[in-house]
Amino acid sequence: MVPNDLRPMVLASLFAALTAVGALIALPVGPVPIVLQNFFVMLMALLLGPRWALAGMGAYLLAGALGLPVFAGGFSGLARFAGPTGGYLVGYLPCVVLIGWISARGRGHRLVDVLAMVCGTAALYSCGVAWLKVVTGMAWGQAVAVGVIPFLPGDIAKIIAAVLVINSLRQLTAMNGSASGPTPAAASLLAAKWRSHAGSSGKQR
Amino acid sequence: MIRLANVHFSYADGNIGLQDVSFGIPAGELVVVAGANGSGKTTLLKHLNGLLLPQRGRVEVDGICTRDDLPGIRQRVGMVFQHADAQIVGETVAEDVAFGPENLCLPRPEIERRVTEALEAVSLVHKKHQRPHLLSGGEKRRLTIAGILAMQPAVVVFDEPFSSLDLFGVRQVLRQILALKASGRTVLVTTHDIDKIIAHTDRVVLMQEGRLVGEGPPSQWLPVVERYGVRQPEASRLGVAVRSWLN
Amino acid sequence: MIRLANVHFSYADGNIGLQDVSFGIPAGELVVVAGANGSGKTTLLKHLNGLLLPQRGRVEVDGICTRDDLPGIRQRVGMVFQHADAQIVGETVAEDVAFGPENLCLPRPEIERRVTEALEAVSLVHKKHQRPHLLSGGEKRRLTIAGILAMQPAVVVFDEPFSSLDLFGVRQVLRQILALKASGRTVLVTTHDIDKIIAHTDRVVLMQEGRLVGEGPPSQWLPVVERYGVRQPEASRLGVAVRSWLN
Amino acid sequence: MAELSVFGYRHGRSPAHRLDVRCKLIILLVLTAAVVAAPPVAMGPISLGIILLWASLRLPLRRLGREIRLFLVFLMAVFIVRALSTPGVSVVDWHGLSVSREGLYQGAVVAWRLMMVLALGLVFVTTTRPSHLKAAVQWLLRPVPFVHAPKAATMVGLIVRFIPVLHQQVRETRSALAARGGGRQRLRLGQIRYLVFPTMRRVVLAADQLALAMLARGYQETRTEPDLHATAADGLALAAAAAVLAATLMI
Ligand SMILES: Nc1ncnc2c1ncn2[C@@H]1O[C@H](COP(=O)(O)OP(=O)(O)OP(=O)(O)O)[C@@H](O)[C@H]1O
Ligand SMILES: Nc1ncnc2c1ncn2[C@@H]1O[C@H](COP(=O)(O)OP(=O)(O)OP(=O)(O)O)[C@@H](O)[C@H]1O
Ligand SMILES: O=C(O)CCCC[C@@H]1SC[C@@H]2NC(=O)N[C@@H]21
Ligand SMILES: [Mg+2]
Ligand SMILES: [Mg+2]
Repeated sequence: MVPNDLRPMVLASLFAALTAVGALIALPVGPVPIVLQNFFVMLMALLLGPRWALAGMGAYLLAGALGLPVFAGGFSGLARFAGPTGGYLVGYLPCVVLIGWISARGRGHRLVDVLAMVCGTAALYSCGVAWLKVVTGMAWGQAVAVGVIPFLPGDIAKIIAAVLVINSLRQLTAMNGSASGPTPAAASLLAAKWRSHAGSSGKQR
Repeated sequence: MIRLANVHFSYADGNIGLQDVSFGIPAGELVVVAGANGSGKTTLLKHLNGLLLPQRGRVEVDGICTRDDLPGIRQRVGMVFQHADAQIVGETVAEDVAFGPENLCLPRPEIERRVTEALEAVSLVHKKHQRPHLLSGGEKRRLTIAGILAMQPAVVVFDEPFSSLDLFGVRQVLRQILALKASGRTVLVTTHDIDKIIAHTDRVVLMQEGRLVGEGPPSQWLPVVERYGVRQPEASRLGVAVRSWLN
Repeated sequence: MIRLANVHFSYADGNIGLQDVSFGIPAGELVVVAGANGSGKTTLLKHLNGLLLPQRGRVEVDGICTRDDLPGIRQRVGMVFQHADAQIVGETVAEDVAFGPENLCLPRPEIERRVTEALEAVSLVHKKHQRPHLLSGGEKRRLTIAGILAMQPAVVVFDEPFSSLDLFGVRQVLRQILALKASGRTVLVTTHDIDKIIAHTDRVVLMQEGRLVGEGPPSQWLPVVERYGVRQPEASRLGVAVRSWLN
Repeated sequence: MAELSVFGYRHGRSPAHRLDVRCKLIILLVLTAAVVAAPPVAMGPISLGIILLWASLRLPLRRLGREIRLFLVFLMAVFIVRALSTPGVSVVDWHGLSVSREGLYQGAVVAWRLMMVLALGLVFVTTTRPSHLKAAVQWLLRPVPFVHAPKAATMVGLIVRFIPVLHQQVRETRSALAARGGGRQRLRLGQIRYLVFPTMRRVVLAADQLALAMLARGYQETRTEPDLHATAADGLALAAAAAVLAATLMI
């Protein structure tokens, strides 16, 4: 009834869409491709916090499961979860929760953000590699060799890029866009108004 | 009937949006809101349907204060934003138009009826199942108008409805605006090119730096609009010149 | 000197961009490219600096074919896009203006010099260190112009430079355009409101559905532009009316 | 696929278009399971069925091929990896890399399965109106605890809506960069930020605007529910799909 979370919801959907766009840019280097996908996943978690990032990722996975081509290389469908990258897909959920939770403690401190992303990525790799091992029957060493090592340089670069962009994005969303909407104060006032009237006039229809 | 009384609003970063703005608009009028960039036109429009709430003063539409009944205000006042792309919600044309009525929790058959009606009004029925982002600029603009028509508001507010439209597009939008007026609705339009609509205008509202600096019939204000960053229509300029020769 | 010969272009999804377009523009002219929405104006401009390459035919600027020397063409032809936000890339005003010269691999002091010069030309020096997204609409537009000036192109191409600017903004942009012309550059401008610039125009290029349908001095084409979705300036309409009374 | 233009709903009246979306979703799951579980012998008839389904949709195949080329490259990679890595009777031996017969066979089967899974997914998305897709999400999630089904449905809808816009904006920024001599040849790694920063800023602002526009149209979480009704034909189709799955599992 209270659409005060409309804005984070739209932003979470936006980042899910960005994730999908980043997934199209895929470099096949074995069973698991190098993608831009997780860059946007990390940004989403940093910007929106654990709750909304989780919702965004959930919507993303759902969209993919329903057959929209949002996974790496334009794949889609439930079968993708059973494939070699299924662990990474599911692993995005703990990944964003961790990143969002840790970075929220740092209040925009860059080192904390980096730490958050390192932890989140570690969680992502753990899920990813474990499932990769199950699916392909590789040994641990082999699974790490194709499921972690090729991505390290890229993912370090993504973490650096994310930490460079994130504060200006935070500023932008905190201001709620210099050219558009209500200020946070006005927005919350607005939400309060909705809340008080949702019960009466909003619901009758 | 729209009434603003001593409305003040400033943005979080200290930018002044509106300062002590008061005026009234009788129902059924076509009003042009003009002024330089940053003079507060968009801020003013956003107050009319409660997207922004005044920090001081009050905004009333048909006697309802925007602070008291937001859903009611939103239904009564429709707003067409400047950038069509930014306000298309649906993934097909028909779904986008249905968004408003769905929020009003209308029954499905009624929604269907309104969607068809609105699309007919803007001649987009044949594109019903198309994806909005494939429409042309003018079609997108008409789609956003249909989205508002389907909510059957009493007041419709347009922010720069003519921008980047060609002559045909401008005429189509203008036709929509005049049709709304003919059906008794109050219409407010902001634009930098007032010559496109001035012939049909009942009232001009002039803004400058968040203040209301002029309000009244076009003939009264047109001769001085350039002072406020608004281009005076050639015809008006010519009229003034002719009058000064005659005197 | 710009020369297009039998240029054809269609987009990947089959939309026709340009069909058999041929014309020439002598150096130093101010040209207005007009036509309805979707008539191919933007597509035409993008061909001039090699953002799009013709599928058939050729585009030449100062004798260089866009197919042969892209970096050379990009340096020679500057393009100011319609949406300022899409082309402001720097984190500060100065950094944004430096982007072009940096791509030309100029030495740092020369870049600094050009940045200052360009910012002076558009009166934005005092905002040098500001973040671009905090600028007003008119300032952003001027910033994008400065970004092009710093590359010192021989031809400058503007896509809808007046859209959503107030009278003061329009005048400032117009002043920039006229200064470019005065310094001997060729300038092409697309706009739906040709009355804002027509008084200074040497040549009109009229487009319709990707075809060139008219080219020549304004006086020749203004009386018929409405057929092609372009609003005829009031003054021109009046002129035509007066002439017909006299005959 | 970059444009999601073939992917996505296409208006039509084929049988697949007319199915109730909930049944269609279940059928999709059942058939996907059948494709994944089917032994190679059963792949023939199943594939034939899927191809016939495809033919009934009359999609522009050439454009489709172009749009899924990345996917095809992927399939090739999967095929090659399998061919090289599966031990067995060697067919080609080249500098220590050996392609085995088993590898070729397995690679082909796996690639074909993936192709068929994609094809099924495509049938679903091209024949399902986005509003029905959202309705399906809502229906599917209703029993799930802690998830607000209508909100989730709205989010999936927004994702679909955002993707083409994002592509458009990336394209615009890229051509603005190219116009000033950046872009393709010259977009050095350090200049990626020139693409990322402004694009991110624009899309975030656009999202803000969208939220505002939704509010202006009275956005509420309780909205008119999508209406869905299943008919006898839906039940029949469901039974048929179940039969296919049962048959494949039996073989
Ligand atoms: N979201 C925002 N945050 C902070 N300041 C804002 C915001 N939106 C507008 N402003 C400022 O409020 C003032 C009025 O802006 P508004 O957008 O109402 O002007 P406008 O008359 O619509 O201008 P334009 O003709 O350019 O559309 C300006 O100074 C502007 O910079
Ligand atoms: N990126 C694109 N992909 C496919 N088709 C396009 C693309 N850009 C433009 N078109 C199509 O090419 C034609 C010419 O478009 P163009 O943008 O050049 O028109 P225009 O004259 O600039 O229109 P406007 O006045 O609306 O800016 C139109 O039919 C348009 O739909
Ligand atoms: O199928 C998918 O969509 C998931 C692909 C996961 C790729 C992982 S994410 C972390 C790591 N870094 C990369 O660049 N790729 C892998
Ligand atoms: Mg405005
Ligand atoms: Mg254009």
